[in-house]
Amino acid sequence: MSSNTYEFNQDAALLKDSARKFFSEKFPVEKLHELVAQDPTLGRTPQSLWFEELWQEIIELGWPMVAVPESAGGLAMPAVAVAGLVEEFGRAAFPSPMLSTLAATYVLSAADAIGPLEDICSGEAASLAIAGSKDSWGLASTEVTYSNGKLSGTAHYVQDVGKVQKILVSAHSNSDLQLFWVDLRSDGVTLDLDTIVDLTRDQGRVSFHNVEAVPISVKGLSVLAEAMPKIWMLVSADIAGAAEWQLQTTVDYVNTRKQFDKALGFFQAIKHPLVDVMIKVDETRSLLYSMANAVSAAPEKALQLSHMLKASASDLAGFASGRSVQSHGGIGFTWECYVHLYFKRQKHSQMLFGDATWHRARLADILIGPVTA
Amino acid sequence: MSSNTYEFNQDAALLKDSARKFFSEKFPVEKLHELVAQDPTLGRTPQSLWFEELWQEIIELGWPMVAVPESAGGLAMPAVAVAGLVEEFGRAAFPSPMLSTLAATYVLSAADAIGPLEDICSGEAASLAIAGSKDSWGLASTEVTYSNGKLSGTAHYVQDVGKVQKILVSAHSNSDLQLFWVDLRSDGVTLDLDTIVDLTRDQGRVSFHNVEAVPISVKGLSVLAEAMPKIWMLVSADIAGAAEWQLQTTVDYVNTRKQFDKALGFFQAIKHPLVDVMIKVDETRSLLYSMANAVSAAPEKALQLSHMLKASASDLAGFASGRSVQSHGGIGFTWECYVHLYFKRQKHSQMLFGDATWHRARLADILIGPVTA
Amino acid sequence: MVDMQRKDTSEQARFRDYCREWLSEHHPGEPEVRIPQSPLEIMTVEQMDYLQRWQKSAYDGGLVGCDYPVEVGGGGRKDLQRIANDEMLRARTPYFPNVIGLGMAAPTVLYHGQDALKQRLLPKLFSGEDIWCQGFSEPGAGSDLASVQTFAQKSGEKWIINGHKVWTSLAHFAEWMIILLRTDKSHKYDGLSYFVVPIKSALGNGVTVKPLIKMTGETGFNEVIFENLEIDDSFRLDELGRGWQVAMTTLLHERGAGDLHVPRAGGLKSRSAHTSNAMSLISLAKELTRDGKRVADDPIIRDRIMRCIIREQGLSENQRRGRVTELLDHPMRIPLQNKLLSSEIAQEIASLAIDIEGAASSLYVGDENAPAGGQWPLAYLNSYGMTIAAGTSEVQRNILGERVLGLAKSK
Amino acid sequence: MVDMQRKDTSEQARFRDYCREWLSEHHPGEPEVRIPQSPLEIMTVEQMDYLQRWQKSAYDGGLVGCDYPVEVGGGGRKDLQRIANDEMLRARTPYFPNVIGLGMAAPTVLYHGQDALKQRLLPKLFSGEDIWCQGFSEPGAGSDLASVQTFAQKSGEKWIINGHKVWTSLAHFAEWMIILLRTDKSHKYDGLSYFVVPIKSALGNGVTVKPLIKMTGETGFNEVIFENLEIDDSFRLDELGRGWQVAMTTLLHERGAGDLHVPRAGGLKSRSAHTSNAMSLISLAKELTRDGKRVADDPIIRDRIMRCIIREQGLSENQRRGRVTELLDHPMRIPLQNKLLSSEIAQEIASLAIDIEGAASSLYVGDENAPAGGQWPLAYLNSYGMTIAAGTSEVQRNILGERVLGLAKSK
Repeated sequence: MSSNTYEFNQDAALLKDSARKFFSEKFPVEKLHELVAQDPTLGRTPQSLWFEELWQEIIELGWPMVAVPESAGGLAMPAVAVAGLVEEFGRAAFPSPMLSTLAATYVLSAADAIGPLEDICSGEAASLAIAGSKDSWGLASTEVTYSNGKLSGTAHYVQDVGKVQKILVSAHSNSDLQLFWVDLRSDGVTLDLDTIVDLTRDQGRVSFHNVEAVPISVKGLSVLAEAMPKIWMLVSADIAGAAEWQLQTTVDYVNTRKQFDKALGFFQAIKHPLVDVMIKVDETRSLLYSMANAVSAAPEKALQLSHMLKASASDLAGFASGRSVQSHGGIGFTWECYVHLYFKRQKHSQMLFGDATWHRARLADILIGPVTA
Repeated sequence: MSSNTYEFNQDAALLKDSARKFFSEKFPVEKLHELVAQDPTLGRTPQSLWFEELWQEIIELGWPMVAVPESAGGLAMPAVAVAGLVEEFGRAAFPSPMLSTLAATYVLSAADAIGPLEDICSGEAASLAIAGSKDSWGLASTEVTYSNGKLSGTAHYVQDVGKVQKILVSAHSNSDLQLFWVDLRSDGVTLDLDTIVDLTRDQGRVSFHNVEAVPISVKGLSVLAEAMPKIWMLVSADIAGAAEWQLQTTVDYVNTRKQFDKALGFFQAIKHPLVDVMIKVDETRSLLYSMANAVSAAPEKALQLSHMLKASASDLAGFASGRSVQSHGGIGFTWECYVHLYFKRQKHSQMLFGDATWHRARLADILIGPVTA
Repeated sequence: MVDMQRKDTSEQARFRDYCREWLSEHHPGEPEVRIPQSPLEIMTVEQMDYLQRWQKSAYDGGLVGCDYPVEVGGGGRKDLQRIANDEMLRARTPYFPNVIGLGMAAPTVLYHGQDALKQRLLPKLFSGEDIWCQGFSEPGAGSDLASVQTFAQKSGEKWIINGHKVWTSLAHFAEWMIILLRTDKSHKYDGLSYFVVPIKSALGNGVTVKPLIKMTGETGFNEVIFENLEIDDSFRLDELGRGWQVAMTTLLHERGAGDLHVPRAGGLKSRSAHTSNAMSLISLAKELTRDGKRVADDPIIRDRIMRCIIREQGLSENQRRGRVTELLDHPMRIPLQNKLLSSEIAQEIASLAIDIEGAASSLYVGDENAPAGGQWPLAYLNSYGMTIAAGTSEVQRNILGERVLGLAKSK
Repeated sequence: MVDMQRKDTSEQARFRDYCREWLSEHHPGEPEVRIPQSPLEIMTVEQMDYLQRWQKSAYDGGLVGCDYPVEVGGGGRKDLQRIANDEMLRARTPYFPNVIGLGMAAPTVLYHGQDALKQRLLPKLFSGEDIWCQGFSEPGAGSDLASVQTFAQKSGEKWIINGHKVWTSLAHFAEWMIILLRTDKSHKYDGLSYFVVPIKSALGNGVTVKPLIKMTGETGFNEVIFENLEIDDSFRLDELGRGWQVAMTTLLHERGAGDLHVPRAGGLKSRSAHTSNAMSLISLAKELTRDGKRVADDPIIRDRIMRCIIREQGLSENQRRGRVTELLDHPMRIPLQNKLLSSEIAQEIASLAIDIEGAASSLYVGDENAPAGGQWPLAYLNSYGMTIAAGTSEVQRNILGERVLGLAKSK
């Protein structure tokens, strides 16, 4: 933690600012609702609903390659800049493969996988296929295996898989955990979308039936271990941005809505919990930039800060969501009100890549040391 | 749980009612403050401060032998009646060996120790000396040993030991944990009072140097296991009574004190937490009478209900105390205000014989089963 | 299970035996359709038909309305509804669909209606043939219920109603509505009057019912719009201008704090949906794994499940202590906690279930791999309906602080 | 440890080197007397002497007041106090006793006092020779500060003061008091004016200081009673009737939200008392055992310690982010959280420490067997002073909700 200012420089500020303007102009929340909430039917067939044209514009702006190293033709911006950008994706709850692609980028960078990184620079989106059906937060939870040069098995909880071309697969081999780069359109690959709560994302299972794949690394565990803190950072940034939206939207509502001849915000039962939401947003944001800065400035602190960060962010996601609906009262419980879109996205993010308790347990192993037998 | 009314009969109601009147007439809170709070000095030499004359009156009323079986000359009242009585001791925060004597009574009854029970009926007060310096909540935590017919070692956390004549000692022997009845004035017994936070109690260490003792039971563990649910009930009843005092005293204050031209109770930041205190008091009280009733009506449920009860009571003790001081503002932080007396008593009771987490862990072992390896 | 029977009077004991016998013959069996988590989410005619048939059968059997007078279609007995409820819970019957009728309309009509109206309305309410709904909330009147604006204009012996009610559960099935109307614009509280309104017969003719969709994707509540609906003055309950007092009777019973024991069945869902209580979290935690171990072995999850179980047990023991006057302080202290606590405990339970499920909590109803069929995320979303509807938790705490603790009014 | 130096300007870097060198020679060493947990609990003359000597030495060394103008006794430099504070923390020096003087009085006098007054008062404030206290609260004016009644009656060029202040920390040592007085009874806010008052010289002659005892048994704050105390009009800060605005300057700095960096030392206590931060809970939990295992192995305790550490880290990162304008929204959003969070985190930490200690938490300061010398129960009790004094947590949340989020005023 060497910098007072996180090295959040002009480029980073400019990037964040343009993303904010981009979404506020092109993707106001009404558009989000229109896009993902046409069909309220409980148990509806899962779909991947997004504005591909806007994603194309984003590709042209170069944002998906913001974290790709220069050696692979990327923009190589520091983690603080990426965090700032992703906050804006969260604030807009923008349905896209941005997080997944950035996550893949960090793994590919750790593996020094130039070819796949070039795919990303060429505009292909990617996602991580590293989770099994159970224990999905551990690094070795995959149920895919690699033998005789082929992948078999099923990867679970693959994020935004309906919007990507490539997946980064972890698979158990005889020796170790290995990583592969797979085109979703390859022979032997089948995709089943899950029916999920979150309307702003999709998620699915990818099954492999003797699939040929491009090997990326034979040291899967150490590559994933290097990348995960940055992946937790991404999800936390998304949560922070979405939570600030929840806060401001709710503040606007309680300033407008009157009961007992007073704006709802007059009542401390409404006011004080919203202050607590603000406090938690700030805690998460401060930890976010501190962690992002540590990636380059104090790498030895990055892991522990990333656990602090995701623990804080996961708690924030749950708390801000609950308060946003409750403070909106009956209106907040309806499909027509926008808060449920963020509520559901946040509940998804809260669990994604580890909930708060899980991250605190990892942090305790670092700061206290493992439990003695 | 067989009864809708807990068998809380007229006798029980009468007992509770007379205790309430007794304390409100003879021991208003001003008297408590005068008695225990003369000397505020931090780190003062520990003392046992109490009105022995009132305790003599209580002996004459027969309350200390309320739980002693008829076979030993006691009143043999059901646990619901005892719970009701102890609530009133808690409400008055009355410094006395009542809880300790009742606790000893339940252990002695489980051991069928007629002689010592008769001591209690004759007006002697007693306390449990069953805890070691560490792990003091387990049944076998004692650091006293019994060999060659003599007790040696030190018993810790002996409650109200400055006010009792007898102690019930658990000691490790070669075979098992055994129980003994010891007169504090015996040769080889030394008593050191602890400097404790709670001003309404005393607590101490009792050391044994080859002390001869009356054996009560060679099955110490099973006798203690039988008695402990009732002992947890006693502490919980005390907490419930004290918490109701905290609630009502704080309600009175916030109804009187004005800020911003409004009674403090107008503000939801004051009002809603007090409602939550009330809710927690009611949870504890309802579990209290349910558990007490189960002692006779559904003994197979008594253990799990007692863990629920003490967990609920311990949480209540901490929460009600915090809110009582905070809602009183600056006044509540002074030595002259009575709330700190209850605050300190409750923090003591919260930990006494197991905190909430400890009891929930025991409950989980019953309801979920032990953790699988 | 609580075994209530030891304290039965001999009349109650006989009735309990009768109920058991009747239920062993007339339990409607497993439903052929999916039954939602509560009657407020009934969406289809098939669901409603099945449930109405069951309520009718239970009414004919004498298990519904036993404590109401014979003249209004009741059983004319005393303190027997509780016995019937016990036994229906024990027998795991479905719930009754006419939940607003039984829980809110019936006591209000009984206490405030004229005899002719009672005799006309209550029998079909008990039998479930007439479903009831409640027209209280409006777009501008939520927590501040007394600010309702839907107006009834006197016109001879008739009233002309115009306005807009919201969150009206079951309105799409309802024959009747209990409604709080403004009859005088110059007084906030004293300008309110209380009526019953036949809405199904007026659909398209002064009444429009539009379904609202919940954040879960389910329907169940509605907007109800009144445009020049004409009703008779005989549909008024109690005096003109006493609407607020009548509404208090309704709300007390809604919050489980009324003196009439509401007919209630509903043990079925605890078997079918697995989302009813804290004990069901134990089996969920035993089925799922994390870091290679059963979630049920995680000490933090164990602790949190125990917290829920203790709260739930405490609430149920509250009911029991509520019957021992020697152990009560203020008479409304326990009853007014019911709604607040049951909704908040349900929310805490569902929230914990989601934490137990972890990543799998992303899977919703309809996903074949979702633990417990995705019912827990659904229950968590629905729990906000419970902490908001029928007086938000914030309003409940005001009521408790003001009416029970005597603190100054917050508004 | 945070290593700040990489971003130092060259002037800051030079000053940092100077501070390190100076401290290596002038660190006052371990105190010969017990130093309480915070300056607000200083009780004895011996404690005060030791701490005043240290502050004087640091002032003479140039480590106190470096960012204040030379004319008022400051160092006339810019953005160097932060460097000095860093280094004093690092060197684990004792804290400064004149905490109210440095934190509240100095910025207020600087911004609102006349030149002559500044030049007279500030040098001895910085050196610690003159201890300061704050006369804001009164028996009837706590959270509602603007309702103070202590009255200043104009009498020629003098003012006659009568009234009663409470919770006046350090008044028993103080030479001077900053005071909020009513000069006009007909306006609540505009009837207030702000003065500095020499109280030590008036003791027994218009001023009485009576110690109040805290719930811990410690003293440290006082009642101060004014009976016809006459002071000169030159002791007024800012215009007549502008007292409320001046008080805001004081409160902003008290809450850590002012723009002047307050001279602060105090690393010593983190070594001696072991009750300063969440990390110290780890060693406590490693020392103690429960059920035969280290408490530090209990997963629930581990989780709770991590919660505290994360909150504490978040608060410290807030300070850091507060210097990056691109990442801020409202300018007061982070500064106004400081007092609320630091007091509530301290309370949570102390509460957890008590749970870690278990039965041993019954043992208080003075008991030889008390873990950490009984400091944790003491810290827990004292934490309520922190969540109450200087604006209760409830008031802080109002301020944040109203000034930062723009919500309607709750009063």
